[in-house]
Amino acid sequence: MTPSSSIASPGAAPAHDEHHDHPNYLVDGTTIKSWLLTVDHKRIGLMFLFWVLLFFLVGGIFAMLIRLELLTPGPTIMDAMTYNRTFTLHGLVMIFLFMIPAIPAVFGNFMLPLMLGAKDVAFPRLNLLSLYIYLGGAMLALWGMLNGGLDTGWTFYAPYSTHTTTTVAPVLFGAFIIGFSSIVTGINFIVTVHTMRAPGITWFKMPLFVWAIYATSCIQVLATPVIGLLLVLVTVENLFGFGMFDPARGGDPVLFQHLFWFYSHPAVYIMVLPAFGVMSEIVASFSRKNIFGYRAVAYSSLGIAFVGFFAWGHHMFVSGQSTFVGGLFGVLTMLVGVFTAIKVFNWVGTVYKGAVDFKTPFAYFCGFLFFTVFGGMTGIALGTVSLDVPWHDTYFVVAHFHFIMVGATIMAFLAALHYWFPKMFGRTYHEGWGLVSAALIILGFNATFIPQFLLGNNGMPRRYYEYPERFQALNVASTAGASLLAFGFVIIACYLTYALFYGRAAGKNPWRSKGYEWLTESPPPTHNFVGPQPTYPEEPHFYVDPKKAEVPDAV
Amino acid sequence: MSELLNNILFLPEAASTFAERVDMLHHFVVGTTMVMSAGVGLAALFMFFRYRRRLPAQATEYVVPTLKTEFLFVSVPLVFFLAWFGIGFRDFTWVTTPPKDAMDVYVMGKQWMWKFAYPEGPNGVNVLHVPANRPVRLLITSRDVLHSFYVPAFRIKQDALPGRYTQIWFEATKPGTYQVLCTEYCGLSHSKMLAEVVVLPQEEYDVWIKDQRRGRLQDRQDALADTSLVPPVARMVEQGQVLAGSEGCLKCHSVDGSKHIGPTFLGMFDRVEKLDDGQDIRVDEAYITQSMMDPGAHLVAGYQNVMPTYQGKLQGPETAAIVEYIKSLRTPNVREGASEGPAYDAIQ
Amino acid sequence: MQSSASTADGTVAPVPRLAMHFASLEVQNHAARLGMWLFLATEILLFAGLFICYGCYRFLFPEAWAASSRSLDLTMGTVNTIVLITSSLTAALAVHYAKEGKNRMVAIQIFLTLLMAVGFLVIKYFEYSHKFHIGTLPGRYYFYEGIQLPGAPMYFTVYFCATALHGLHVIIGMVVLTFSMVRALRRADFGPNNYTMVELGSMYWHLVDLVWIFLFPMLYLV
Amino acid sequence: MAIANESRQEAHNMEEHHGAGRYWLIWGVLLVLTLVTVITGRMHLPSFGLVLALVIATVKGTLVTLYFMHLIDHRGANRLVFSVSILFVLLMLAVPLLDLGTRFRGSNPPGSQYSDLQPPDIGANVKEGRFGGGVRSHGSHEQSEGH
Repeated sequence: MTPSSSIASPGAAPAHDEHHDHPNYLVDGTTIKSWLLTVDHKRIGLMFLFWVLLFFLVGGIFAMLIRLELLTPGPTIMDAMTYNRTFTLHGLVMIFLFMIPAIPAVFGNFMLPLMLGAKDVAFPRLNLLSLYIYLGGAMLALWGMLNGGLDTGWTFYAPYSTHTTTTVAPVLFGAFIIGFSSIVTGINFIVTVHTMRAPGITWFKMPLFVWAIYATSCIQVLATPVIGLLLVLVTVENLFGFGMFDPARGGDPVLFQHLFWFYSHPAVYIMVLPAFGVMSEIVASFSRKNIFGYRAVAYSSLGIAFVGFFAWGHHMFVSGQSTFVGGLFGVLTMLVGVFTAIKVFNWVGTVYKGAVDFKTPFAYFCGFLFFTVFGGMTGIALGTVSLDVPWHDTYFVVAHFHFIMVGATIMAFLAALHYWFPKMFGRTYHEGWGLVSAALIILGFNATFIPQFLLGNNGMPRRYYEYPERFQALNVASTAGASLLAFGFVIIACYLTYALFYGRAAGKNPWRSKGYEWLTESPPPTHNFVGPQPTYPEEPHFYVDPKKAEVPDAV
Repeated sequence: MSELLNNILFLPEAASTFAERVDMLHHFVVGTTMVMSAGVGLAALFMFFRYRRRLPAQATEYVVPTLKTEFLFVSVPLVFFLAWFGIGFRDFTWVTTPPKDAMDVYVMGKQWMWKFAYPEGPNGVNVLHVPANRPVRLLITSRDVLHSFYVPAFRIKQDALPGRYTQIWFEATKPGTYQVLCTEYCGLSHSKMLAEVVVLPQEEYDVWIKDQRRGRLQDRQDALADTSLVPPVARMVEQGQVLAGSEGCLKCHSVDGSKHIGPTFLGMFDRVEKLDDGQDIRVDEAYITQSMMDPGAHLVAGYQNVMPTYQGKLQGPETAAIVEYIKSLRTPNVREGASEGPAYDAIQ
Repeated sequence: MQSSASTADGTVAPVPRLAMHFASLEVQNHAARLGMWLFLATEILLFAGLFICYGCYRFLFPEAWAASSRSLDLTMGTVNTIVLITSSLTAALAVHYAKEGKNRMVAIQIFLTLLMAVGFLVIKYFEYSHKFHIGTLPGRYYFYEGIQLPGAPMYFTVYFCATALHGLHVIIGMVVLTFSMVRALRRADFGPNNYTMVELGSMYWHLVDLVWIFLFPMLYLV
Repeated sequence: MAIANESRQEAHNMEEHHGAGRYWLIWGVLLVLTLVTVITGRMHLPSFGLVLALVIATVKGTLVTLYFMHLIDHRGANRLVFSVSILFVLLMLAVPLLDLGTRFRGSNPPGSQYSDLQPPDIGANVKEGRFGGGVRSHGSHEQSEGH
């Protein structure tokens, strides 16, 4: 069980063990091939980061086009067909190519083995395969988008999606392939958590980020196959017309929605649970406190993962679903809300008697708290069945899911990027610019989506190319906010790129954090640990003065 | 107070009984959310300041919540959420369960327009007239893809499913004109699929509908254009039976299988008949309709050409109703025939 | 699964090589099995989508379902079930012999499994061609006059989707097993400590069998 | 260190070598059950026929997973994974069924046992068309009124 005994086996990493200086993973092998064929989880994580950011840019451009088009009630910069395709592609790119892999595949990949004291994930080659499956699917989907693009909305509801003349098949099949990438990553992480924990790391000493990624992976493994099947059925239906969901042949379009949301509702938690995990790390690290109610937060991750599976019908209150089933889904939705509330209270509780250092990641934590509370509460409001009747498919829903799914996740993504930037690249960024851009992004995000809440209240349906003139003022406000948001991202791109090349050397642990991932070098060497593997006698984020420390038996 | 809140929240005018209920819950939810979020937010801000870092590597106390705190964290939100849900679900059940005395209107979504039909006529496109202070049940269907019928002022919304019906009801409280929007993405001109609900006081409504029904008789063309909006079969069969009596069909055609001046209606539909010119014909809607309009075109062997034409005497929907009635008289061993009920169209 | 089944290239190793990032061989095998179970769970949920379509439409159209299922050839279905169960037996025996290091027997058992898999597909082909002939086809392709109940074409939509997806899994399973067979013949290095590859391949094959065990009564015996 | 113990336990269980006889026995039981289900299936039992068939299938499936797939030798996570996936399938099936059974009848597919509406033509015996009988016959209906 000692690390030396396992390193002794020859062959897997022929050259590296001879080095005595243990180069960090960034410079250990500089050829293109050493990157493209690497099985190192850190390099794979970085490659994911590159692609995910690229697709975020693509999705962001689509978003700006949508906002520009909606500046005026009539046609502004594009025709209706282009607009319909644009919002569909915005949704598909952002969800399947950005949000779902964003935190798990980038930071999960990078941090999970480090936090577990492991040398790599359980199946390193599958990990690389997952990257290439993702890219393969993305290329197919992009090819479909350039060759016509589909106009169904990302929900591709039957029977519209099975009959539209736009290019449905390649895009949906691309999404199907990306699903495999998601499944492979999920399996890999679950097995890693089960089998690769270093001695001393018991289940309830795992960092909360690991708990969150674990819960996310469970969802990925259990839900993704269902959407995979559905994507294939819709593609087949679109090409051959078997009539599975065709109302003319006794098919039930509502059944399609059941199957669709069985994946797509848990998918929301695939996007947001890792964000919760990141924030648990950051709030503990920057207030130098153990997490208040560690077990409650860990269990609530699993609770959200489980109950979240059975709340899907709240997307279908007005779809013709039965009233009784609507009520059932309503209650379960409330339970998801309770789990989220537990987390929020515990994060705030963590600060109690802490020592808060208001750095950029903590600024994002504040934004995150705001978006989670309001995104979550509007979600609860939408779940109270009768309120959903006027709100369903209006801009209120759009604003709600951008708050919780995008707001919270983007906050966590940026926070993670800043918090772990020294870990990943060994350099630091400019703190002042960091705070300025954080403020801009939080402000811009609110300015974009608060008007959309009001638009929804006022009755503007989503996916509208033209709209009655009474909605214009709020739409202009939203577009203005979106510009601010975009500007914030440009600043981040500038100073982080600068820091990547010219930033100050960070040292091993610039935040003086006691998260497990900081026990190794920054950036870490190829197999994460040099010499004897660190031991883990303390729980993560244990900041008690060693002189006074009685190892607590609580928690 | 509620007026002010509605303005702050940009809520449109509330013009139905359901809207009042929804707004009440809305205010309750928004109010509690704001108060509690402000509480949490202020507590957080206070602590960020109070517990700011004083030393770079400051040590802190090890704090864990007591069981009581944890219980509070779970129970307070749970109680509120369940209370909201209780109210919300009560209202939802209310709006999906139409009262018995509700007036029926058939609504059909079609790319990209709304058609409305009253059981006894008239039919209309994109404008729905309803009386104020009377429950109206909407039976919503679609001819092509999913649509969703949304009236912001009434706070109601219901998806239209192709080839089947969904229902929702409302009782408008204020006369006026309210916008109808489609909220389920349905293709190119989804955003242009707008319509209006005109709420009239009961007396004006009565006058309006009387005018419409009279006018409709004169304007056959319009009626023909709207036959695509067929009420459900059962209702049509009833109408057909009444019409068959009042228009004199039953003087020559029996419904019990006995032979009279004309062939019996019983089991007629979908039967293969021998014509007087020796050909076979399957009795379908087309043939029945043709026989009403031009009775001599294809005579069944053994009958005289004595039937008067009903061309111009019957409206399109009336013809359809009689056809439905004849279809309902099929003998059980005849196979289930071609479709009726809510029709379903191709999307091109 | 691939990574765990890896060995050092070229040389015949009596015990499988431990990948450097695992703590011990036990853990490595445990990880491989857990990974496989998770993968099988995803397969179960993949089929679950079709089972749900089946369940819902069966619930809506019970008569059409009964009538349509009677139009299938029960004899062929039963034979196919027996073939698949027997192939599962041989796959299990392959693992058994792999543990004992009898590589020749492993190859023979897997070969028998593959043979039965081919037999299964051939029988399926005959069933399909019969359906193409009489017109019990999905959705708009349906032209069979024997059953005129609403929902009958839907039955055949579900039938074809489910059996086609299952057939695809049979083919994938055959490919996986072929790899194990080739290795048992070429390298002959399966033994008490090194049988994970056969075990995982056989687990996949059992899943294919498992799905059919449920599809058979659902499709043929309603 | 719980997990390492689990790995070791599983390795230990897997090492324990049973004779091949166990597999043959299970195979025999599976064949018998197949015959039973075919025979009972042919009797077309009115209400519980499908239920019985599924119960037999479940027994067969359990035997395959426990003995052929060695789940009986595995512990902890493997069992959990498998049972959770089965649980999810069941719950996922139950909810749409509940929905279909309790919906407004008019919203169910016409022609089904939970709908009062007339079914669309299922498309047999007519020229093939993408949109089938429903539309075609409706079209002729409208034409005929144009006389």
